[in-house]
Amino acid sequence: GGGGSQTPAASSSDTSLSDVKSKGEIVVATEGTYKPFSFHAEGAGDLTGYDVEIARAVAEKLGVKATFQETQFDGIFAGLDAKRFDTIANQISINDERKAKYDFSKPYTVSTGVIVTKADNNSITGFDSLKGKTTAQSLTSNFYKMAVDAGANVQSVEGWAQGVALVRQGRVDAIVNDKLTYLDYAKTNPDAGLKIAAETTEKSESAFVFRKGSTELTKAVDKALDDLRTDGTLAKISEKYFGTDVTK
Amino acid sequence: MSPTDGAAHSGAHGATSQARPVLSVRNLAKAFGSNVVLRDIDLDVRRGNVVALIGPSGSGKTTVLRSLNGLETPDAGTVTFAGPGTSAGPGTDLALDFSARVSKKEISDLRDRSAMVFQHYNLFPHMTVLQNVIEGPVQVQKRKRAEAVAEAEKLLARVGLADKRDAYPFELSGGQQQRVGIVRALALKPQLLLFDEPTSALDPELVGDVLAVIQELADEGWTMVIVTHELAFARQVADEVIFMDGGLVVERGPAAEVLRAPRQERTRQFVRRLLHEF
Amino acid sequence: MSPTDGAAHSGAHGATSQARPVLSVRNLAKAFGSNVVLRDIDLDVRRGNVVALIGPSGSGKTTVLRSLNGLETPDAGTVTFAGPGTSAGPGTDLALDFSARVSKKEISDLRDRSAMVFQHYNLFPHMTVLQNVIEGPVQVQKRKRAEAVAEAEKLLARVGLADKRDAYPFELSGGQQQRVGIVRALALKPQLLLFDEPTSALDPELVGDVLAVIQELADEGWTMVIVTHELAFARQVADEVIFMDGGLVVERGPAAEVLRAPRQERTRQFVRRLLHEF
Amino acid sequence: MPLNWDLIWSSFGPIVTGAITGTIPLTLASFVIGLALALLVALMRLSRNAVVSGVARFYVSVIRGTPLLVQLFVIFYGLPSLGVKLDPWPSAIIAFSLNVGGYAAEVIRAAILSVPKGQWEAGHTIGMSRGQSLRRIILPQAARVSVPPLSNTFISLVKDTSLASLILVTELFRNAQQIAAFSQEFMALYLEAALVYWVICLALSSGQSVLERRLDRYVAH
Amino acid sequence: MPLNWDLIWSSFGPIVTGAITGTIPLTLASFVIGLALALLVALMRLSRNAVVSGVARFYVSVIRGTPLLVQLFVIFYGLPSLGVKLDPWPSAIIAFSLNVGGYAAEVIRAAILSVPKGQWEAGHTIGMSRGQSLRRIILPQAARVSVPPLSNTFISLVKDTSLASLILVTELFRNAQQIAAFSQEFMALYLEAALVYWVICLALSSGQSVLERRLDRYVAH
Ligand SMILES: Nc1ncnc2c1ncn2[C@@H]1O[C@H](COP(=O)(O)OP(=O)(O)OP(=O)(O)O)[C@@H](O)[C@H]1O
Ligand SMILES: Nc1ncnc2c1ncn2[C@@H]1O[C@H](COP(=O)(O)OP(=O)(O)OP(=O)(O)O)[C@@H](O)[C@H]1O
Ligand SMILES: [Mg+2]
Ligand SMILES: [Mg+2]
Repeated sequence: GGGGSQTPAASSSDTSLSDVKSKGEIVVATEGTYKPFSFHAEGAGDLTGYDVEIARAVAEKLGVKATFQETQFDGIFAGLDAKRFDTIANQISINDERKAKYDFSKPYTVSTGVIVTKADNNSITGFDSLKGKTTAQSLTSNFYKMAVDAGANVQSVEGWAQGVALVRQGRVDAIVNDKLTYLDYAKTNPDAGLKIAAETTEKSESAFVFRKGSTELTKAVDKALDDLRTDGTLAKISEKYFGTDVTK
Repeated sequence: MSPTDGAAHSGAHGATSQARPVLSVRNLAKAFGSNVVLRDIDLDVRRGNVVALIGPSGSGKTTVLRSLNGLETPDAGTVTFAGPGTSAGPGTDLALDFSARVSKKEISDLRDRSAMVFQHYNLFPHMTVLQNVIEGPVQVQKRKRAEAVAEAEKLLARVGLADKRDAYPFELSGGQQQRVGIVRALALKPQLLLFDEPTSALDPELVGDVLAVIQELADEGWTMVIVTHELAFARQVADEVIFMDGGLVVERGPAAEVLRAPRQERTRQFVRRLLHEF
Repeated sequence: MSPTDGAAHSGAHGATSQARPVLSVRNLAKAFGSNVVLRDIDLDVRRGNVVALIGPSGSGKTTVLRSLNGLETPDAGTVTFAGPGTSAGPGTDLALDFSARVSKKEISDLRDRSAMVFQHYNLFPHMTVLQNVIEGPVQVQKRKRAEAVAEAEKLLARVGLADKRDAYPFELSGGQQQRVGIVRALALKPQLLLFDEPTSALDPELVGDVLAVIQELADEGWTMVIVTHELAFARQVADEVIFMDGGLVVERGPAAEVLRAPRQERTRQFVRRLLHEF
Repeated sequence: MPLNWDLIWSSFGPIVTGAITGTIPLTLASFVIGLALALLVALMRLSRNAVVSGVARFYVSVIRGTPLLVQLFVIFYGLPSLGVKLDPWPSAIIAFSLNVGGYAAEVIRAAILSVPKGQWEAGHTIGMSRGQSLRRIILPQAARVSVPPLSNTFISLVKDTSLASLILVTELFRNAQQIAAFSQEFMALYLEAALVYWVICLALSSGQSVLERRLDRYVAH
Repeated sequence: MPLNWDLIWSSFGPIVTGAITGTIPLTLASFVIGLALALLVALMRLSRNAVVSGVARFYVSVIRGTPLLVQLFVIFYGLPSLGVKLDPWPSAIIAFSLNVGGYAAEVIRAAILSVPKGQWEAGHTIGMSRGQSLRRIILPQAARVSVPPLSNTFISLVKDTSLASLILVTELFRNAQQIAAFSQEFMALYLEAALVYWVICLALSSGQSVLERRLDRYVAH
């Protein structure tokens, strides 16, 4: 064990934690193009963002270095499977399909989904009014599924930026996404002419993802998250990016 | 297979009785960049006559033929075809003065007066023999297809290729291809036939057949200008032989005179070289 | 420029005194698929002799030459070269029996005995004249470059091309290219020179120069087999003329006999056609 | 690679549907329009008028020198700010046609130049205009030469159409990505998509052979 | 399109850096290795041995028939499950080289076949083996013919390397995407990236002209 915590000895088959410790680093996959969670400062500077900072803090608690690998979303799970990464920090929300294949840490983001429309669009007032409307979603988010379930005609786009462009150009009716993403966008683009038309009641939770059976590592990360929560680090990071605590 | 104007003629070797030549060229000049290829060429061809153009490589023989057929635009000089064109051409004389600007229409009219038989045949490889022959009459002269086919078949039979009607050029020997090339030209019923070394790409054994066909055309009264290195043939078929060198006409006259007893030293040299007395 | 074995020889036209021919071919046969191209060809060439191969297109002349040079593998028959090869070849007779399987090594040895001059020259376009000539001696025969260059320059001067040493083939006329082709073959110092219609791709005026070079080689005692359609030349240069038709030797004998008074009707016909009495 | 065979099996439906309703029609439409454009551009490049050939050269240079992705984006996301707002399918067909036009123009130009000059002259000597010679003599022969390189362009296009998903056109690869995103089985689905592309390309290649044999009937074998 | 010029100006640095440290070296390395591979494959396809030429044909068919994206994916994310774990750069170079190998093999094969048979025979008649004739006579001439089509492959490769970001290689387009993600100005950044690609391709084209002129010195003009 390290970091002063009392972890049970790793079982012979699960070397996930000892591997990380012996390497002295935890390899974290992230997109690097997902603001404000994972992006480069000023576009070309260092990798930063909410997920990135939390991953760094967790690594520090584990007593190892966080090494980030930036890939596109296509490669994130394949890379985890191929043992190229130890975990993913990219606002991966917890759902049943994923839980069947992967282990999750405790959530470090709790957020809601929002329907974003043009400010002058009054036809969409909630998820039930999405039926028959066109929305733009990126595959990366589980808001894609939310929109499909609501009966929307869903168009896939490369990312948030393209989705917003379509809403602003009036070529789709709405975009369903994380409230946090929208808030960040609204902060930098105050005159975009958009609004939140509706918000989910259901919360969505994001967490670190591990290969199935990485029980030791998952436990250690959970412990680290608990510690960070206790010492106020999580709240501090959240305040920095969102002006509020979104970690619970 | 006879000249399309159908007029009687005085035979291949006699002087023709007509006063005005079918083709009259004066002061033709042409340079490619700084390379002066033709200087001041004069040429008259009477109806039913055969003119043989001989001379060393690069002397400008091909350029003369190409200029007559509108494939090359001379820098200066005049080309006049007498009388109504035989096909869809204009009703009267065609006179082009290359010292002035000539229009596309004039070049097109010039082309209608003559037809060229190429050294390398230049048949259309993607068309059958018959299609090669009727392409001009049907597509350009807008004649009825059935009529063009009937005529083409007659011409092909005449040169011994009736059974090759539906063959593609690649299926023919060089000699057969060249005979198709001749028929393609004849089918246009031009006033003037132009031959540019029609046998020099052929296997030696196949030369005879093609020369025999040309000889027959001459006997029938077609008007022709032939560039050739076959001196024996030129002597036999031509009414007039013109020897060119360096873009100039060096000597001209009846075939027998120019080829047997050339007056100019250059002509003598050339004739000797051709018989390659190594 | 003399045959590399340097032996005295009895002159181009006399019968040579040596008992064993340099090249001896027996019962050579070859078919392409179902097309039987050579049937039972016999051929003897004595040192210093010139054999002319004539015959109509498709009669198999080229196939004979290519078989001798290892460019084609016959189906049956034997090819024997007498004595030590002149270059880096083996020290004794080379005897190949094509009825059995021949190895790559044997084909390679066969190639070293002779050198071919092609109808279309086949110079290496990406090499200068000099590079073309020394490529074989330096790259294949592993001779010293300086020595090969000196020899190449002598040979080039001999055919009047000393000043074209550094020209690329495209800068030469056809006749010049063919003379380079001949020099390229000579530089290999083969026992036997093979010519496949060496002048039939040339402008008529350029034929003489090339024939003159070949005549000189004959006079110097090189052993040669020449496929040609130039009957006058064959008569003058060849010790023996062989007339082939349909893959068979139809007639053979001294040049004067075969060409002036052929015994076979087929030969007579062929000779007449070549003079194209249309 | 441990593959999830159930998933692979059940996803054949959507992927093949994507090929039939997206990839294949998009490819065909863009290729046909692109070829027509390419012929025009090739003729412009062969023009003696320096402005005309310069415009064509610039077009080819831009199309070949910039990523197809950006070309798609400019047409779909960029043009609306100039007041031109096209739907996904028209945008995709325009972008891919322009792209094919740029690549195929060079092929067609080379094919036209490969027809011996004597063929133009034979056309002229029987009285044809430039246009007539081009149509009846030169292009039929150029077609033969250009089939192999054009089929390369065609095969590239089949796979390039996957980019259309970025401008909301649903096709083969998009369907594979969607299933992959839901199941996180990217490797399996991408391999499956690759297999379907490969089958399409094999079919194209055999079509190419048939066409080549047809066009070769008039040359010595 | 209202463009944010400040952003465009300040992002030139990172984008050009991405070109110099990523796109260009990746392209060059893959092209050189790919060419060597292509020559081998072309010779295999020309082999009289049916197995050898069959293997080569299969390789070419798979490479050309499947998306490059999937090829990259398999090498980087798929091979580790077979115990082969390569770093991003080696993976990228292998994938792109294999890809170039498949496309260029056909070009080189056609170029070799375009050299007249008489050249092989002239090589043989001066005593050369097949290998010697190939090396000294045929390939130098084939090189001339294959420059234009190979430069097409090269130019495509330049742009295709943008896919390398999928397997963690940082290059031109990735840097543009990063800035676009931060600024949400994807149109401007993509146009800027396209401009840089275009400049690279223009430079390549002029290099191609120089090379062609050099190789053409021995043919009539
Ligand atoms: N298109 C052209 N561009 C430049 N020069 C040309 C062109 N056509 C012909 N020439 C030059 O014009 C001169 C005369 O050529 P032309 O073909 O008329 O000669 P020729 O007498 O027909 O020769 P040959 O017997 O070789 O056919 C030559 O010097 C040739 O190089
Ligand atoms: N590689 C080949 N494949 C198939 N048939 C061939 C091949 N080479 C030659 N032939 C055939 O072999 C026969 C003899 O050809 P060859 O070239 O030896 O004749 P030739 O006497 O040299 O004729 P020419 O005077 O036309 O050169 C011809 O029928 C020819 O079609
Ligand atoms: Mg000429
Ligand atoms: Mg032959």
